[in-house]
Amino acid sequence: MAVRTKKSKEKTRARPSDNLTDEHLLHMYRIMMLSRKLDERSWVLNRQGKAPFHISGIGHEALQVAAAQAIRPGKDWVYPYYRDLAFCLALGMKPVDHLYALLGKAPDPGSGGRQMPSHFSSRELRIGSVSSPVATQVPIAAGTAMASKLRGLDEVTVVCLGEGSTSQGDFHEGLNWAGVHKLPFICIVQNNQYAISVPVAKQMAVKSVADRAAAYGVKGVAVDGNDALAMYDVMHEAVQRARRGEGATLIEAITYRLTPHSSDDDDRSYRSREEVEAWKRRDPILLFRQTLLERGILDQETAQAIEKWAMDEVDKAEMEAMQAPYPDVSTLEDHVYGPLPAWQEG
Amino acid sequence: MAVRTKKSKEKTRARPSDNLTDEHLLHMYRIMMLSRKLDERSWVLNRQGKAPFHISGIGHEALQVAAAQAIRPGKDWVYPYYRDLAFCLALGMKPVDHLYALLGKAPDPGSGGRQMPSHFSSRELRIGSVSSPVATQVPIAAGTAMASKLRGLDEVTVVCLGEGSTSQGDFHEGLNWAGVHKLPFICIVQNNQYAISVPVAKQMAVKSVADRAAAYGVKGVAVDGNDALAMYDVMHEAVQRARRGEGATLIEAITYRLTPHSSDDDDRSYRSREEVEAWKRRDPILLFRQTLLERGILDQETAQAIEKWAMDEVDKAEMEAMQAPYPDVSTLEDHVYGPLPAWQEG
Amino acid sequence: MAIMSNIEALRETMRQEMRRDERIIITGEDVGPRGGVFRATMGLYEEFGEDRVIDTPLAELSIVATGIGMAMNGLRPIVEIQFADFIFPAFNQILSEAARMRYRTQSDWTVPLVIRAPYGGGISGGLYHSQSVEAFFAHIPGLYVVAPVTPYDIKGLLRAALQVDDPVLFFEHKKTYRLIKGEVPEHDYVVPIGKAAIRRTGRDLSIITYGLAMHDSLKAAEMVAAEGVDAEVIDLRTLKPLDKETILNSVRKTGKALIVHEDNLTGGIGGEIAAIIAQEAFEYLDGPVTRLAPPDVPAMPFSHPLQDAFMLNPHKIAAAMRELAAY
Amino acid sequence: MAIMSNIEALRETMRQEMRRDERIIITGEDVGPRGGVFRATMGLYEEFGEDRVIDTPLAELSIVATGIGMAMNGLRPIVEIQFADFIFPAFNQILSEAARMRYRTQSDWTVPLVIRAPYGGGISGGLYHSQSVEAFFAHIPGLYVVAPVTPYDIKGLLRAALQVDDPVLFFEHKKTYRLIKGEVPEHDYVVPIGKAAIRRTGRDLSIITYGLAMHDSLKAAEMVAAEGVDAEVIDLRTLKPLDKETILNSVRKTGKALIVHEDNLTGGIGGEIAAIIAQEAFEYLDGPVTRLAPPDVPAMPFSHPLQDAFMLNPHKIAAAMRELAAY
Ligand SMILES: Cc1ncc(C[n+]2csc(CCOP(=O)(O)OP(=O)(O)O)c2C)c(N)n1
Ligand SMILES: Cc1ncc(C[n+]2csc(CCOP(=O)(O)OP(=O)(O)O)c2C)c(N)n1
Ligand SMILES: [Mg+2]
Ligand SMILES: [Mg+2]
Repeated sequence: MAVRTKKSKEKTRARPSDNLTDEHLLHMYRIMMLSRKLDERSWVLNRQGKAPFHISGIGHEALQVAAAQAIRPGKDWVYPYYRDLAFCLALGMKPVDHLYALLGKAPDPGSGGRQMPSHFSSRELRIGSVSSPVATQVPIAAGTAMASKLRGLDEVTVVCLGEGSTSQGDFHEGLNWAGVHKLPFICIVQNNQYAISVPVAKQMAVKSVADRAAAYGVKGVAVDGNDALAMYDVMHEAVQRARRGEGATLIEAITYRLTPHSSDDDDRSYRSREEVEAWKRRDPILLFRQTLLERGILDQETAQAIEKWAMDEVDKAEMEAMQAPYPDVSTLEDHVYGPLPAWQEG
Repeated sequence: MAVRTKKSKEKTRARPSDNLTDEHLLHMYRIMMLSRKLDERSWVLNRQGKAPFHISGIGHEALQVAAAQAIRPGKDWVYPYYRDLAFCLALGMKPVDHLYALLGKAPDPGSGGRQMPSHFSSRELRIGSVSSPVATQVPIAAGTAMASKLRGLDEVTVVCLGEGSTSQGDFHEGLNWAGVHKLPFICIVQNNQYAISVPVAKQMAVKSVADRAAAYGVKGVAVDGNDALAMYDVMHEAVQRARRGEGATLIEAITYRLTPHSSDDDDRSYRSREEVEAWKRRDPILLFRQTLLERGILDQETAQAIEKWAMDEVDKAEMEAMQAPYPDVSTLEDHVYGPLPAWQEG
Repeated sequence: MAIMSNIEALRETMRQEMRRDERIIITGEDVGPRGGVFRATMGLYEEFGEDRVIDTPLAELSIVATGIGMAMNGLRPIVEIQFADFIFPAFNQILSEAARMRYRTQSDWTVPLVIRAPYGGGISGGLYHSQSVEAFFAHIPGLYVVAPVTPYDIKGLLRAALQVDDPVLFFEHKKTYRLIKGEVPEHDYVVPIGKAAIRRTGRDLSIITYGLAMHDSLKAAEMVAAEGVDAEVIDLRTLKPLDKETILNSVRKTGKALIVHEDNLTGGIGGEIAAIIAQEAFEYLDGPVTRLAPPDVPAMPFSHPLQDAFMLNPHKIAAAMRELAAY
Repeated sequence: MAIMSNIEALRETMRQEMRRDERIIITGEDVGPRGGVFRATMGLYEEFGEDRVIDTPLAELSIVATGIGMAMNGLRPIVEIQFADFIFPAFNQILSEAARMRYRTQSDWTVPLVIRAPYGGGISGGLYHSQSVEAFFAHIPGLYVVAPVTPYDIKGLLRAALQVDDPVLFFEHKKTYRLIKGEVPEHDYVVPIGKAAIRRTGRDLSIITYGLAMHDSLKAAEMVAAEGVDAEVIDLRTLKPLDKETILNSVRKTGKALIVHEDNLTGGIGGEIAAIIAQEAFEYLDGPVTRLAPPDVPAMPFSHPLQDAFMLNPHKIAAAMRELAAY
C-alpha cells in the first residue's frame, strides 16, 4: 500500500522542507514562475504559427522544481520526460534553450533541432536525452543508477514519466531491476489523471500509482504534487534512502495538466470545463505563492517583481531564439556514427 | 500482500476440495502418474539419441492437474507453457501427441513437428499454442478473456508461466489489462525457484510472486503447488471469482523443478544436490499418494496397478510414435497464409 | 459516389464494416471519446459503444497481444497504433506470435487481426512521429503489409484486410490523411491484397513506389513529360506480398526502373524490389536499377530545413527520372 | 598462436579485454555461475566476480536498456541475448534508444554497447531457436552489425566493437561455435568493422555471403572447382555498413554475383546487396544478380527433415553456382 503523506501529521513532525531557507524558497518560486511564463509564451508562438508544436508542463511546475531542489544538479542524474520544463530549468537549462528547440533552431543544445520540442537533453547537466516513445527512459535510468553503484559513485538517478506510461512493459522492467539491485533510483510518476484522453481508471485498476511499487520490493509514496513542500519532503526522504543504500523509491506526484495534452489536442471531448476550473483553483504556483505570502517570505511587491523578471527573461530568450539560425542542411547526415579509431583508416 | 493459504485454518473450514469424489481424486492421481512416466520416457528417448530435446515438467504435476480439475476442459481456455505436460494431459491431450512432437513426427497435432517438443496446442481442447519466447502468452490470454467477456460467454481463461518470466513486460501488460477490465482470467505462476540457473532472488525483490498482483488491482494468492488439494482449493476459488465477474486472480504455485532445466542443461553449476534431494522428498506425486493412502482412497495394490497402467500407456504411445512418419518435406511451405477469398483469384 | 479524403474513407469504411459485422471491434489509445488523435475513429464510439470502440492502456505490446487473443476467440479486432513509430514495443508480439500462429499450428489457430498505423513524415513530427517502418514487417512471412494511399484503395484494401484470416499491417501515410481526396464508390468492392496499380502508363521508364512518394512521383512524371520523358508510375499498394508480375511486366516494357520510397535507402523495401528486377528482368534492362530514398540517418529531423532536406519531393524525383532516362 | 573454436575465441577475447579494461562488464541471462547456456562466459564470473559478470532478470528489454544506461554512465557493457530469437522484446530499445542517441543529441550522448546474440539454425532449435535476425538491424542507421564466423575474426571484430563508441550488434552463428576452429594470434589486433574478407579468389563468379553459409559456400566452391567453375567467395563479416568496395570490385571482375544467406529470401540482406550491385556494377554484369536463401516461411521447423529442407548446404549452393556460371 502506498504511504500517503498527511498534512495533519506532518505539522507535528520536523519536515525536511523546514530546512529550506527563504532564499531557497524564493529561488524555487522564481523557477516555477519562469517555467510558467516560458510555457505560456510557447503556446503563443504556436498559435502565431511560429512554432509547429508545443507540449506543456503547466500545472506540473511545483513538483518538478521541488524534486530538483532535493538533488544535486549536474551530479545526480535526471531522466526527464516531455513535461519537465520546470525540472530542467531548475537543473540549469536556459530558457532560450527551450525556445531554440521549440523553433527548431541550430543552437538547441539538446538536439540541434532534430528532435521535437521539449525533448530535453544535456550531458553537462546530466539530463538524459528525452525520446518520444514513452517509458523507455525507466530501465535506461535503472542502468545508469546501476553503473553508479557498480562504480562506487555517490550518485542518485531520478526518472520521470506520466501515470499512463506506467502501463508500458518498460516501466515494469525498470522498476524490477531497481528493486533487485537496490539501486539509488527514484521514479517520479507525474499523475495528471489523463494520458491524452484516457483517464487513469482505464489505465490501471489500482487506486494509487504508488501501489505499483509493491510488485518490485520498492518503496511507494503518493504525494500531492501541487504542494511543493510536501513534494520536497518525500523527495528528500527518497534521496536520503538512496544515498544510505536502502534502495529505490516510487513517488506518485498527484497533479493535473491545466492545458490540453499538446498544441495538437483539444481536451473538450474528454473532460469537463468544471473539472479543469476546479484544478485551476489548485494551481500549484498559486498555492506556493500563498504559502510564501503567509510565511512572510514573499510580499505582493516582490511577487510582482518576480513575475516581471520572468517575463523579461522570456522576452530576451525569445529575441535570441528568433534571431538564431536554423540548422544548415549540410549537417543532415552528421552524427550518425562517431569517428572511427585509427585502425579503421588503415 | 499475498494471501497465503494456511493449513491450520483450512482444516476448520469447508474446503472446495472436500467436494472432489474419490473417483475425481483417483483420476487426478492417474494423470499425474501418466505425466510422470511419459516425462521420464522422454528423458530416456533423449538420452538414447532418439529425441534431440526434452523439457520436463517433473515436479510440477500436482498443481497442474489440480488446476485442470477446477475448470471445464474444452470450454475454458488454457494458455499453457512448456512445463505443462500434466496440465495438457488432464485437459485431454493424448500421451502419443507429446511423443509425436518429441520426435518431430507428422501427426503431432500441435504443430506437425514444426515446433520444438512441449510447445502444446489444440484448438479443439482450447489449448493456446505455446511459443518459445516466454510470457508472450499472458497478454494474449487477457485478450481471449476479454473476448469472452465482450461476447457474453461464460468462459474462464487460464494462463501459465514460470516465476522468472514474470520479469518480462508482457506479464505486466497482461495483468494490467486483466485488472482494468476485471476479466475472467487466472494467471498461474509456477514458481520453481529458478529460471534456468537464475534464482528467484536475482529475479525479483518481492518475497512472494503473488505480491505482484497488488500492482494491478488483481487478487494475489500463494499456495504450496506440491499440495494438489491446496492448489485445487485456490484454483476453485479463483474460478468462482472469475465466473461471478469479480475479476482476475494471480496464483503463485510454489514448487520445484526436480530435473535440469532441459536436456541441454546441467544444473550442478547452480544448485546443490542437497537442495534437490530435499525437494525430492516433497515430490508432489508422493505427497498426493500419501494423502490418498491415508484417506483410504488408494491402497498399495491399486497404486501399483495405476503405475503399471501408466507404463503401458506410455509403451503403447512410444510404439505408435516411433512408427509414425516424419513430415513430408513438400509441406515445408504450407500454412504460411490461409487461402485467399475468391476476389483474390479474379 | 462521394468525394472523400483518405481519413474519411478510412472512417466510413470502418463504420460500414462494423455495421455489417459485429465481430469487428476497435481498440487503441484514445480511439474512444477522443476519436483518435487523427480523428480516424471519430463518432464510432458514439455509434457502437464502449464495448466495440475501446480505449486501451498506453501499452502497444498488449494492444497487439490482446488483439491476437481476441482474434483467437471469435472477434475481428482492428487495433490502432497511434503512430507507426510506437509499434516497436509490440514487435515481438507481431513477429513471434501473430505472424507465426498459423504456421506453427498448421492453421489450427489463426489470427485475423488488422493493425492500423499512421506512418510517414513531412508533418513536423521529428524523429519519432515521422518514420516509415514498413520494411521491418515486409521481411516477416505470415504477415500481409498494405499501404494504400488513395481513398478508393483505403476502402478496398481495408475491406480486403477484414476478409483474410491472417494478420494485416495497414499503414496509412499520415500526411495524406487530409491532403488526398478522391472518389469512393458506395457499393461494396475490394482491392485485392497483392495487386499493384498502374497510375500512369509510360514507355520510357518505370517508377515503382508507394505512399506519399507515389503522389510526388505522379507530379514528377508530369514535370518530365513536358521534356519528352514518358514514365510509368506503379503504386504498389501492397508491400507484402509484392506484385512481382506488375513490376516485372512494366520493367520488361520500359527497360528502366526507378524505385522511390520515403523510408531510408539501406534495407528499405527498394532493395528487395531492385533484387527481383535484377534477377528476373535482367535481359530487359537498358539502365541500372536505380533507387531514390532519403539518406541513411536515424529518422527524420524536426527542424523544417532538415525535414525538407530529408523528404522526397517531385523535384528530386524528376531529377532522378531525367538522369535514368538519359542513361 | 593457438587453435581455438569460435566459442573459445569469443570467451578468451572477452577475458582478455576485461582484464585490460575494467569498464567492461557482462550482463545477461545465466551468464554468471552457469557460464551462459552456450558456455560463452564460462569462468568469467569466477575470475571477475558478481559485479562484472551479472545474471539478469529474464527480461531482454531491460537487459538492453540497462546496458544503454550503464554505457551512458561510464561503463562498456557487453550484454548477452541468450538466443537472437529473443532479442525482439528489446527491439524498441535498440532502435529507438541505442541507435538514435548519438544522432538525436548531436553526439552529446553516445551508447558504447555491444549486444551479443547467438543466431542461426541447424541445431534442432525449431522456430524460435534458429532464426537469422540480422536484416532487421541492418536497416537501422546508427547501429553497427557484425557477424564474424572464424575464430580470428571473432577476436578481431569483438576488439573492434569494444573500441567504437556506438552500439554494435554482434551476431554469432551458434552452429559454428564448436564446429569451426582456427588459429588465433595472441597479439592484439582488430578486424576493422566494415571490411569484408575474400576467402577464395576466383574469376567466374562472386559469392557474397556470411555466417554458416560462408563455410558451406567455400565447400561448394571446391566442389564446382573440379568442374572448372572458379568462384570468388566473399565473407562479409560486417553487415552494416556493407563493404561496397570489396563487393563491387569482385563483381566487376567476375561479372556474376550469387548472394547466399540463411535468412529468408524476402527482405533479407541479400536484397540490399543485389540492389547495390544492380545499380553500381550494372555495366559489368554478365548474368542476373542471383540470390539463394531459404524459403519465405516463418522460421525454421524443428523436425529434422523439414529443418534439412530449410537449411542451405554445399550441394544447394553448388547447384546455384553451376546454373549462374552456365548463364
Ligand atoms: C510508446 C508510445 N505510445 C504512444 C505515444 C503517444 N503519446 C504521447 S504522450 C501520450 C500520453 C502519455 O500519458 P501519460 O504517461 O499519463 O503522461 P502525460 O502526457 O499525461 O503527462 C501518448 C499516448 C508515445 N509517445 N509513445
Ligand atoms: C524471451 C525469452 N528469453 C529467454 C528465453 C530462454 N529461456 C527459456 S526458459 C528460460 C527460463 C524460464 O524460467 P521460468 O520463467 O522461471 O520458468 P521455468 O523454466 O523455471 O519453469 C529461459 C531464460 C526464452 N525462452 N524467451
Ligand atoms: Mg498523464
Ligand atoms: Mg522457474
